[in-house]
Amino acid sequence: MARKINDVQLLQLLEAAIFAADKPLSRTELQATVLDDFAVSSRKLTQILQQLQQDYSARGIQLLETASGYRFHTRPEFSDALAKLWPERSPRYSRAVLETLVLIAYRQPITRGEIEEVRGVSVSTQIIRTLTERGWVKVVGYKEVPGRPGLYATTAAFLDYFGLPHLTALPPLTEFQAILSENVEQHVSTVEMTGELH
Amino acid sequence: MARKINDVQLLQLLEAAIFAADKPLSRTELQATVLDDFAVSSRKLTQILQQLQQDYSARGIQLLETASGYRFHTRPEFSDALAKLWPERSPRYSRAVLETLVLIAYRQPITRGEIEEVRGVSVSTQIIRTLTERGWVKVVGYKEVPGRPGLYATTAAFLDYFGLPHLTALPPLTEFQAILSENVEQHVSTVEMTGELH
Amino acid sequence: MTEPVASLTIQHPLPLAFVRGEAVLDRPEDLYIPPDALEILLDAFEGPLDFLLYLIRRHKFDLVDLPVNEITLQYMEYINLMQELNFELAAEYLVMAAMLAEIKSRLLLPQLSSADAEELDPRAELVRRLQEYEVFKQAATDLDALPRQERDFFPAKASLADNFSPLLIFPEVEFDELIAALKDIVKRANALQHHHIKREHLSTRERMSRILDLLQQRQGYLEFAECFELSEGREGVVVSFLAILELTKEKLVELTQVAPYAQIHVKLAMNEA
Repeated sequence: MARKINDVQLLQLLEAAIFAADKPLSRTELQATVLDDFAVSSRKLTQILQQLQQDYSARGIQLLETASGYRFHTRPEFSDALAKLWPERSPRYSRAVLETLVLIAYRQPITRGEIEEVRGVSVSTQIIRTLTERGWVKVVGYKEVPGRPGLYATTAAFLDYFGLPHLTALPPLTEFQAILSENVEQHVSTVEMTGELH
Repeated sequence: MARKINDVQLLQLLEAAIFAADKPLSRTELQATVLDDFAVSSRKLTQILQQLQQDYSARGIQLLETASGYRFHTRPEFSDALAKLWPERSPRYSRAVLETLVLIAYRQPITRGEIEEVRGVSVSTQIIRTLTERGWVKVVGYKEVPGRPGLYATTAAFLDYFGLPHLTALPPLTEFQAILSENVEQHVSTVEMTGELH
Repeated sequence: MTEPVASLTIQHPLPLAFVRGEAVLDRPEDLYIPPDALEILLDAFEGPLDFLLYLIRRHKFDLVDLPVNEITLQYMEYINLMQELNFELAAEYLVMAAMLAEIKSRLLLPQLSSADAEELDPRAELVRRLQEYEVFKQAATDLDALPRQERDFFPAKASLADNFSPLLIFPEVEFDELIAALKDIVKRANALQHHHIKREHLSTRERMSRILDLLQQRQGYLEFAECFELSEGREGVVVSFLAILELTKEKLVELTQVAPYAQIHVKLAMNEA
C-alpha cells in the first residue's frame, strides 16, 4: 500500500514527472499517477513543489504553475536565441483574432453578437474557428434569447499558453475601466460640462 | 556579430535549448543555432556541458550524451512510477485468445501443437504472448517429443483473477469432454477433470 | 471651425483642428495619404470604431470632448472618396456614417436648457462605444505583448529513460466468456469430426469385464480397494467405481461390509459362481 518516500526522492520523482509529461500536471494528476503508491500529504506536496521552483530560480528554465498545472518553461529572455531551433516562425495572430479573444477573456461568457457590438464589426466564423481549434475558446452554454446563441469562454489551455495561473492574472483593463463600470449618465454630464458643441 | 556571453548565461542558454528541443542536440547543432550569435569555443562548450551534467547529477533527470547529441532523460529508477502517467489500455481479447486460454485451463499441460489440433487453426505467437504477458499462462515443462515443445499450464494468477480456489473448481466439462478427450488422447489421464465419465 | 477638412488631396493645405477652443498646430499627417492608398489604409482598421478612433487620435481630439461636427466631416470625406473609387466598403462603415450624420443633425437642433437635454446628449452613446472599444483594443495589444508559448517561452521536456515501458491496463474477462469460447471449440470440433467414428475411451463396460476377470482369478473374492489402479489417475478410479456399481446393479457382484467404515468386500454373486 502506501510506501514511504523521502523528501529527496519525492522531489526527484516530481521533477522527472513534470519534465516527462506532455502537458502541465496538476496536483490532482500528480497524486493520482506518480504519487499513487505513496502517502504524500497536500502540504508536503506544496512544500516540495516550492522547493523545486526554488531550485530552478537561477537556471535557464523555470517551473511555472499555470491554469492546468505545473510545467517547466524556458525563460522568456532566451526566446530570440531559442527561436533559431525552429526554422518556421511562431504563429502570429491578427488584431481581429486578438480583439475577439480579449473580449471573450474579459467579458466571458459572451455571445458572438455581443462581441460584434463592442467591436462594431461582424466577427467572422473563421476567427471563432481559429480560436476554438487552438483550444483557447469554447462554447460553455447558450444564451436564452431568440436563436439561442452560443456563449463563449476561454479555456485552461488559453491560460497555459500565456503562462497564467488564472483569469485574474490577465493584465487589468486600462484607462477606461472605471468609466465603463459607471453608468452613462455620469459620463454624459462630464461631456456636457467640458465639451464644446459644434 | 559575435556577441559576448558570460559562463552563467551560456549555461542557462544551453540548458534551455536542450530542454526545449524536440530531439537530442549535437554540439554542431548548438553552435549553428542558439550559439550562432556568440563566439563560443569548442573547449568552452565542452566545459559548460560538463558543468551542466554535473548540475543534474543528483536530480530526477540527467543530461546524457548519445550518438545524436545531448538530451535530458528521466532517471531509470523512476520509470515504474512514471509509467502511471501513460496508462495503455489493451484491446479486448479476441475469441482466439479466449479459446486458447480455456484449452490450456482444461487440458494442461498442453503444447501449442495440441491446442492447434483441437482448435483446428494455428495458434499465433501473439496469442501465447498475450496470455503469458497477462501472467495467466506459463511454460511448465517440455514435452519429450521431437522439437521438445513447451507445455503450457495456467498460473495461480489465472485462478485468482477468476476467483477459483483451484483448478478443480472449474465447471465440469460435461458435454465438452468427449470431444476434448478424443482429440488429444494422451493427455486425458493428466488433466484435472471433474466431469462425468463414460 | 468655419472650414473643416475640405479635401483629402495634397494641394490644399489642411485646416487645423481645435480642441476646447484651442488650435492644434500639429498637421495631421495621415491626410496626405494618396487616394489609391486608401484601400490599404482601410484594411488596417478593424471597423468604423477603430477608424474613428484613429481619426480622433490623429487629430488629437479629446474623446470625452468629441467635436462631432469635425469628426463627422472627416469621416464622410473618407467614406465618400472610397465610394467614388468603388472600394468595397463594409456595411458597418456606412452605418457609422448614418449614425454620425444623425448625431450631427440632432446637435444642430435648438437645445433645451433643461436637465433632460444633458441626459440626451446624442454623442453620449457614440463616445461610450468608442471608449469601450478603445479599452479592448488596448487590451488586445497588451495580450499580444504578454510572453507566450511558441514565441517567448517553450516547454522544457526530458525524454524517458531507456528502461521505460508504459503501464498496460489489461482488458477484463468474464468467466462466461471462457465458457462461450469452450462451447465454440466443441461446436467446431463436432463439425470437424463429422466422419470420425466415435470411440469410447476407458469404457466402463471394458472395466466391468476386467473386474469380473479379476474376481475369477481370485476365487470370486476381492477387497474393494483392489478394484482400483491408482496409476490410472482420477479418471481410472471413477471408471472402476462406475463399473462396480454397474456390476452390482446387474447383480453380477455383491458388496458386503461388516461394520461402518470397515473394509468393503466384492464377491461374485452366488448364482454366477
